[in-house]
This record gives sequence, structure tokens and C-alpha cells, in this order.
Amino acid sequence: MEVLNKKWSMEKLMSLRKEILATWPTGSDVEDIDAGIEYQKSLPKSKNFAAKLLHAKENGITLVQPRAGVALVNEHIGLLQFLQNEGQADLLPSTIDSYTRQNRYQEAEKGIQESISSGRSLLNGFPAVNHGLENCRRVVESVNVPVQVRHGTPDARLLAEITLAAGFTDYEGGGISYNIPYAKNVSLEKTIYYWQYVDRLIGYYHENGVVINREPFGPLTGTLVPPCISHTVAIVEAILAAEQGVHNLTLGYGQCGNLVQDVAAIQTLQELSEEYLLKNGYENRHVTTVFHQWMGGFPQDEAKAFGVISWGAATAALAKATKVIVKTPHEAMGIPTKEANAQGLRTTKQLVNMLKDQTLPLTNELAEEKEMIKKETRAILDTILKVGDGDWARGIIRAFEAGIIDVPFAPSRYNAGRILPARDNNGAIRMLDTGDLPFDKEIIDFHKKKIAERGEAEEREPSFQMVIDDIYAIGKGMLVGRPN
Amino acid sequence: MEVLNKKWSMEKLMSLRKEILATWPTGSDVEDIDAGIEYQKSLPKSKNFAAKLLHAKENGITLVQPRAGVALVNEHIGLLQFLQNEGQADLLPSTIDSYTRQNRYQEAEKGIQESISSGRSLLNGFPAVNHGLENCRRVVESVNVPVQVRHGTPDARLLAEITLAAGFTDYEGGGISYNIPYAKNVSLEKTIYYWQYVDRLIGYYHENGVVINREPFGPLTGTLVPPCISHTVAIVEAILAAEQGVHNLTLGYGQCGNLVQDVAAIQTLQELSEEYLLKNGYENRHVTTVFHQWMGGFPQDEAKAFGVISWGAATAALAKATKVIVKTPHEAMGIPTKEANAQGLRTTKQLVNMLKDQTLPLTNELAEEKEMIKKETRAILDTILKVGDGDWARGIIRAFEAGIIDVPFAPSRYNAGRILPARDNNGAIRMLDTGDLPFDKEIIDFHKKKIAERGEAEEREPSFQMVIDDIYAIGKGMLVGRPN
Amino acid sequence: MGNKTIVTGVIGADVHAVGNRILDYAFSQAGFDVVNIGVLASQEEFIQAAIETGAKAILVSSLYGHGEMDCRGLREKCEESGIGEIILYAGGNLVVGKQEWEPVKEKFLEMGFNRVYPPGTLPEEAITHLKADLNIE
Amino acid sequence: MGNKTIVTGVIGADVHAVGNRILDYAFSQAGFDVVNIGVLASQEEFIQAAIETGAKAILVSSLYGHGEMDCRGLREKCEESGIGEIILYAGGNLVVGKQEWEPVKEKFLEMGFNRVYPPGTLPEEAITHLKADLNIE
Repeated sequence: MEVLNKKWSMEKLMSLRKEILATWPTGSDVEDIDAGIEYQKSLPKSKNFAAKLLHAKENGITLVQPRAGVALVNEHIGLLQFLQNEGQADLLPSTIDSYTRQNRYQEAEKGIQESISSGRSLLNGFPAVNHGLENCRRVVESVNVPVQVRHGTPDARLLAEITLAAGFTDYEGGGISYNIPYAKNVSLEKTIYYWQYVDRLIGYYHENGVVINREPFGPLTGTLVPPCISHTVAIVEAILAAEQGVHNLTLGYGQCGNLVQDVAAIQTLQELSEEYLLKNGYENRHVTTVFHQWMGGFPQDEAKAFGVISWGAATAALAKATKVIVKTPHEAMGIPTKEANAQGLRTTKQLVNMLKDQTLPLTNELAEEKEMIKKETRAILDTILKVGDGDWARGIIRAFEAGIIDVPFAPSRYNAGRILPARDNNGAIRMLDTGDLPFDKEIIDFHKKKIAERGEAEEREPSFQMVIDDIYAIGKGMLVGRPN
Repeated sequence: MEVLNKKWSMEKLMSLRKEILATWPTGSDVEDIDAGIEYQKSLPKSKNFAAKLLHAKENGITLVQPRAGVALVNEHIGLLQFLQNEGQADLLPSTIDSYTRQNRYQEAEKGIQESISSGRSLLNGFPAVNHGLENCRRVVESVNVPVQVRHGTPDARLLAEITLAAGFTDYEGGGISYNIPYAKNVSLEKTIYYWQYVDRLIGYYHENGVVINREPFGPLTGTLVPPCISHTVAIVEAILAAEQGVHNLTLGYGQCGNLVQDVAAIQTLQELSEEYLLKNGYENRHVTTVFHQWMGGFPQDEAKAFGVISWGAATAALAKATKVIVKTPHEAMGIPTKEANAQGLRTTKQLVNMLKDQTLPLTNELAEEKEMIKKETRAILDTILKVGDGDWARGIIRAFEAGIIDVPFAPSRYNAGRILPARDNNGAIRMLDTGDLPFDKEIIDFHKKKIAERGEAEEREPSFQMVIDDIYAIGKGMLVGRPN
Repeated sequence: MGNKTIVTGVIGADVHAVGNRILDYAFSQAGFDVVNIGVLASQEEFIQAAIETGAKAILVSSLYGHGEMDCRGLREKCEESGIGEIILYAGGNLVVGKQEWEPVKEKFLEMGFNRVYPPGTLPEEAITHLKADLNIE
Repeated sequence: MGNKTIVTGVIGADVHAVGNRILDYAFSQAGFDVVNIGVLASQEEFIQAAIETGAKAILVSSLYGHGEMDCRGLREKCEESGIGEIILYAGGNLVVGKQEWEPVKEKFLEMGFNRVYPPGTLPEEAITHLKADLNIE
């Protein structure tokens, strides 16, 4: 099957729908597609994600959103209400459990049952498919702010059908960003096709007056991802979504830790995505940005974790990201208590409020960083379109095969895994090895120079050990993993 | 009595000493001035404040120091050891209680007794004078890092004699910075004279091979102090200390909250102080800087307090201050537990380590801010020397009388109290009213413009209400106190 | 002076001047005649000022943790000075360290204070109370 | 293969790939022959790989909190497959949420794991243990 970036007919969507809804009993509750649209229209505007994001963007505010999800409905509602009331969250999530992400609804069911019998959540998220339409609507109705589905599901079609009909107004993921970092053996053809379904569904909602926001997952593997890599994936997914009729997009980026690079990344993500959407004929699209606080390893100590969280919050505010996804002081220990989650939110809220009147002024360093990110990203994007013979879907699939786009530390066998990222002497993420990325000599020399500077400062040859040192560094209180 | 900036003879110091040491029984333990010097020489270099600061400055490291002091010796030692071991403090303090600061040793004694009988510290610091030489030496000997005396004592002569003989290697305060914000009715003639004694004593130590670091108290009243005001006081005190033979100085500044202004302040403090010391003939002086985390009101919520602490830590690191004085998540509640104190230290340590390879690049905004701070500070300093007919001591006294230098919110009746500071639209501290500061039209217009911008944004006339709103703002999570 | 005269100040060896300045401003704005004796004020100075001005209330601030020791006996001294019925408020960081608020409040009420305020209280709250306690408006 | 062959992987529906890559690198550097079956690995895949390569140990990683459910019965399946004596290690964020470490460790030891590691353990620690358990060097 060849997948092309071409808008699906409604017939195609509707004929597939039947099959999808039949994959788990709760699918039958959403058979009437227009019932979901009617329900969405009955919700107040204050619960619409897209509207709240655009308002924030216009007013230079950075909104604050947690990750959160537990196995049982009442407990999940209690958790979200707590984060709304005690955490002052502007936006809420329902983070989906890992079994549901792999469409293992049977195992999710077992997790629900064990959670009931043991009195604590044995699932790492909310199994929305198993709980079904009415329970999901109870979640949306129980809080006062917009709710987003956050997951990591390569085939998220049934999940989308149920949660969108239930009033969720933002849907995270994409055919690339929820495949390469989240699957091992699933081809990009398949996941792009799965996500064309989701995007077409959202396009149908849009045509019928319901605006659903879409958020490609920005941080990918969350570990030393150079901005040009995550930007490329975000922009290609934005184009694929836009083709199916999605109008509102939040593009994401995971904090690297170097202030100048992070601010440059958020600014270029906004600028490049608008440029490429327009250039490809997608008009009237609204792009906002999301900044993910530090996605790598966290210090075990909560006081130190607060420091890491705060630096992410400050950077998000100075970069003027539209929203920031918040970590918690329990990060190193796995899933946080609701109290710890609310603490991370309040710390972040304090900083985005304190810094809302400040930006990072444009400096030579910032201008240079932005220029390099743009050059790199354009080089990859333009090559993708070329190898795709003018089609973005065909292009991204072929590009992954050829290593033209390459995500570090990804589990998928459809990813080349040839590039090797490491920090430079100021903590910005560069490449020790640019693999088969389609870079010209200027870009390659830039990375070589930056890594060489660090090697000299540390008196060692750049190697994979440098990469490992960088991965462990934050847990030891550092950004750059220097030898002892 | 007229006080001039002229180095005291040793005879003058020694003749006064007798009288000072007689003001409390423990003074008799330090009668032999050279015994203190010998004891200092017996201490390892690792306990010398000046040496550790210079090493940090050379290596671009920002050291971390708490505030801490309790009534009883063993408890105080336990506290410092905890902050060293659990808080990873690079430098330690002994914060002196408020009775000792007012030379009310009788009341301090009562506080010690009540603390013993009640089993908790009823004093807000360590009453070093009452505990005397041997107990103070036990403190220094019980820890592995340098220890500084931090207080707020207008007449700190006896305290200096005892603590320096006991091995403390850094002494905070000065005739201006420990008078204007810390006293109501004590004249500057008196306190400058008191501190000439302290500085001459330290000069004597220096002549005999023992380097004691001196730190004028930078933040003054800690509330909306424009950088030019605190810079002026710090530089005048540095000059007064240098005249008496002090060679090592740490000049301080309290965080205002606007990143660009804070970085500009630390950089100009270093540059201006070196310039003025040299211009006034004081060679071979070593200036380092200290950045005080947010000195104003704190949020009650600990998670939010961590955010405020982190922003101070990040700013100190980006400004490359030599050390940072750390707040705690209990700040809004008064004196912290040792655990909370250690948490503030670890949060700060995480950030200064993470950011040690980054600086704020020089931008137009930063260059302009530095230029303005320098112009303002030079205008005040040069006028001080003029009205002092060439003498800095005479000049600063006359300048305070005339409002040529003026500290906002100071309790002292020797301070004019005519200037009115408020934040501009980006959160930088400007002046709503420049009072009698000797500013030219360019500077006055700059402040007017900045305040007017904010007034327009908030659609209100600038007034004292704006100042009050700014003071309460951080507690409400904001930097700029906007109307609702 | 009239029914609206009050004495404010910061007791003991405490030099925290900012809050004192704001209280002065806020109570003046609210129509009170504020006699502000400033920081580093002794019990005797509070009482002296109250007697001289015929004040109806004394508002004691303490921000540095020694409030417990500094405030003890103030009510008794007022009684000895013939103004035993005067309204006494206290507020701020009244004790050393983070402690449960209720016991601290109890302690000050037992000392004879009419109202006690924890850190972070806004002036508006005390203004409302004082107007009620003095039957103003 | 020899005495130094081990199987590593991330169990269940877990896709955390970074730590897995580092473990692979660190154990290889330490002289082990690492058979890395990657993320999303089932119990059966671990056992199959161990049998095929004659591995002496299976190192199970779990970072996403479902480790408790995913690891249950692994020892019994090893026994059924004829490799009941194989060394089993587990490490990572093994349960959902912040829990006391000791009870978690007990739980996994009872399940038949030889050693269990909390989050944040460096590879060096497990390498030292494994060398001791396999009598290497």
C-alpha cells in the first residue's frame, strides 16, 4: 500500500470507521459520528483547547499543563480536579496507559480490575477506550478547563473516535512522532495511514464547526534530540494533518537546557511551520507552540528536581511558548503523586507569571542559532519533498529509510539510528556524527567545530562516552557531562 | 566629631580596643590581638573565604551560601554541618541574632537561657559575643568550609574582635549598609567610625599575613532598590574599607527580578568598583560579587517559593556572580528549618551547576542597561566626592543629608526617603520620583519614559499605589504589580 | 485626637521598615489618623505614643521572630499606664521558624492581644476588623 | 556462546529505549556478549533469546510502571522452558508512583528475581554484581 499526502474522501473514512469501531465493544457507542459533533457544540467555549491557546498566544501568556492519568474513572476525575484547583493548571490532560497505547485493551481491562481490587492504580494512565464514551464525557464535564488526550499510540483511531465524541478538544500524536519513539516494528506507511484517519476525522469535525486542536509530539525520544530533527517531524506532521483538514496545530519541542538554543528553537518552530504550511497551500492555519520541560533523566532529590523544573519554566516563559508541559519533583521516581504533580505546576506557574513581561533579547548568538536551525531544518525538509517526488507522505517514509531524517535513541527499526548527538561546550545540542542527514559542508563543519571545542576543553576525543556522560549529567546536577 | 576617610594609626585602634573589649565580659578573651592572628594562621587554606572566592572567580563558578544561625552553640554547629553535608553549601555563615546586632547582650543572654529551658531557639541567630572566643572557634573547627559573620550590626566592633580571633574569615556589613537599613537613630558619623575600627582591625590582620574578606551588605532594604543606589553604597564602603587596609572585598546586589537588569547590575558592580578603587589609589584589591536571591516578600506556598529561588539561582549563574546567597522554601514563614534551608541550597546548586557553561550574551538591551547604571552611579559617586570636598567619608555623610544618595524604605532618620522606586513594563526597577539624586535630564527622562510606558499599559497614573502593588506582587506570583 | 487615631510600629530590635510603611499608608487611606513610631520601638514607646495622642488602638508589627519575647507584658504595662482597655493587634512573623499558626495565635491572645495576624495578611483585613472593633462606619 | 552471554530488553508495552541502549553499551564495554532484544519485549521473547544463545542471565528493564504486572510469572516460565536456573535481574521504575523501595524489592525477589535495582542505578553496579554472580574475573 502506498500512502500519499492526499485528503481522504468522507466515503473512505466512513467505510473504514465500521471496522475500527468494532475492534472493542465500546466502539459501538460512537457509531453516530454527528452525535459527537453535537455533544462538542454543547460544551462552553471555555473548554475548547484551540480557543484558549489562541487567546494565550495573542496575549503573550504561557499556559501551564500537567501530564496525568490513572486507571479508574472517579480517581482520574479526582486527580484532574486536584490539578485544576490545587495545581492551577490552565489546561488538563488525560494521559493514556501503555496497554491502550499498544491497543492491548484486554490487558488494560486486567489492569482496571487489579486496580479496583488492590485499591491503587496499576496502570500508568487512563484507559479511555475501555471506559468508553459516557465515562469519558464524565471526565470532560467534571472540570472547567479544556482537556487533551496525551498518549503515544501508533494506531489511535478508536481512541480518537471515543475521546473526540466525548468532548476532548485536543489530540496529541502523529504518524511519525507516535511511531518512531513509541514502536519497534510498525511501519511508517501504517502509522501515517492510521493518523490520516484521525486527522480526517478532526477535519470532519472542523467542517461541521467544531475546532479540535492537534499536537504532534515534539520531544520524540526526549534525549539529546537536535532541534532540526524534532522541527522536521513536527512540520511534516503539521502538513499531513493540514491536508486532512486540521486547522489548529500546536507544535512541540523538548527543552535542551541551553537557553539560547531553546529560545531559538521555539521561535524557529513557529516561523518555519507557518512558512511551510503556507508554501504548501494550507491557508488559515493557526500554529501555537508547546515547550516540554526537561524530558531526560531527573535528579532523585526533590529540591534539585524543583531546580530543573524551574529552569524549564523560565525558558518557556522567555521563549514565549504558548504552553509548557510540566514535570514534577517525583520525576526520577516514575509516576508522581497528585500533590507532587500540583507542586510542579505551581512552581511553573510562579515562573511563567513572574517572567511574562520579559523576553530573551535578540543577540548575535540567538540570531546565529536561529539561522543554523533554519538552515538545517530546511535542508532536511526540502530533501524529504524531493525524495518523495513532491509528496510529503512518500517523502518522509523514504527519508526515514535513507537516514535523511534520523531520530536519536529511537526504538523503531524503521529509524536509521546513525546520527550521534552530544552537547557542545555551552550545553547546546550538536552532532558528533550527522549520519546521512542531507547537510552541506557549512552545517557539518559548524557541528564539527562545536564538538571539537568541547573536546579540547575536556582534553578528550569526542566519542559515545561523551554522549553517555551527557545523558547522565542532569542526574548529577550538570548539563554537560564532563569527565571527572 | 568629623569622620574622614583616612587610615587610622595602630595607636588609635589599640587605644580604643580596651574600651570596646570591656563592653561585655567575653571581650577579655581576645585582649591579645596577635593570638587571633596566630590562630587564623593555624587554619587550613580551605577555610579561607577570600581564597575560595578568588578561585571561584577565576574558574567562572558561582558558589552557594545559606543564611543560618540559632541560639545555642551545639545546635548552631549541627545546623552548619547539616547545611554543609546535606545542603552542599560551598560557604557557611553564622547569622547573628537581632539583640546582638543592637548590642543588647543582656537580652541575648535571656534568649539563650530561654532557648535552653524551652528546647527551641528563641533567638533568630547566633549570639556570638555572648558565647565568646572558644565557642566561636568550636564553630569554625566543626566544619570544612570557610565561615562568614552575617549580621546587621551598626556597632560591630566587639563582634568583629571575637569572631575574627575565632577564625571567621569574612565579615559582612559596613558603616552605611549596616546603618541606614538597620538603625533608626544612629548617625552615619558614628557608624562609619565604628566600621573604620573593624576595617582597620582587618587591615592589621592583612599586614600580618591573614586575609579576611569584607562584604558590604548589598541589598540594603531589599525592596525595589535601584542598582545605582546599592552600587553607590557598596563602592563607597569598599573605598572606606580599602583605606583602612582591607584588600579583599565582595560587593553585593539584591535580585530585582528582571534578567537583563540583574545581569547588568552584577557586571557593572564589578567594573565600576574596580574602576573607582584604582582611581582612588587603592591597588592590588580583589573584588568579587555576591548576588542575593529575591529579598522581598515570598509566596507562602513552598512550590512557588522554589520557583522564586530558582530564578535567583539561574540569574546568579547567568550573571556569573562569584557567590549567591540562598533563600529557602520557608521564607514567607520566617526562619526556616534546617531541612528547608538545605533544600534551597540544593535547588540553587542544581541550577548554578547546570548553567555554569552559559552566560547572558551581550545585547543592545544589556548594553543600554549597563550604560544607564554606570551613568547613574557615576553621577551619584562623583557628586558625593564633590560635596565631601574630596573626602569620601565626609561626602557620603553630607550626601545622605542632602538626599544625593537615598535608600528607599529605609528606617533611618538619616536617610532622606524622597525617591520612589517602581517597576517598568518589563519588571526592571526604575524611579517614579528621583528625589534629590544628582541626575541630569537624560537620566531623569529615561526613568520618566520607562514609568510612563507602564502607566499607559496599565491605564493608570503612576502613584504610590503602583509601588505597593509591586511590593505585594511576588507573593501573588507576579513581578510587576498590575491592577486587576 | 479623635476616634480614629491609632499607633503603629515595629517592636523590639526589629528593623523591617517596608511593611510598616505600607500599613501606615493603607490605614491612612482608610481614614485613620496613623501615629507611626517606626521600627526598633519599645513597649514604652508604643504606650507613650498612645497616651499622648489618645489613640484607640495599638498595632504591633514583628517580622524577625522575636515577637514572642518582645510582646510579653505589653497588656499589663498598658493597664499600669491607665490605658488597659486599648485595642491591641499584633501581626507578622511572630515566632522563630515555621510553626503551626493556631498555637501561636492562642499564645498572643492569652497575652492580651485582641487580634493576631499571620504572615502574608493584607492590610485590608486588619482595617475591616479595626473598623468593626471601633464601631466606625 | 560463552559464559558471558546475557539477554537485555525492555519488557511489556514499554518503549523507553535510551537506558536500554546505554546498558547494552556498558555491558559490552565490560566484556559481556549482549543480546539486546530491545523494547516492547514479551516474556516469551526474553526466554526464546536466552535459549537460542545459551545466555547465563536475563536483564529486564521496565521504566513505565507496569513492571509488576509484566514480570509476574517470568521465573515460572523459565522453569517450564528448561532454563529455571538462569540469573534474572530487574531494574527501573518498576511500579506506578513513588513507593517505598524495600517492599518493591521484596516483591520482585519473591517473584524469583536474583537482584532488583531502583531507578537511578548506574550500570557499573549491576556489572559488578553480575560478574560476581557468574564468577567472572
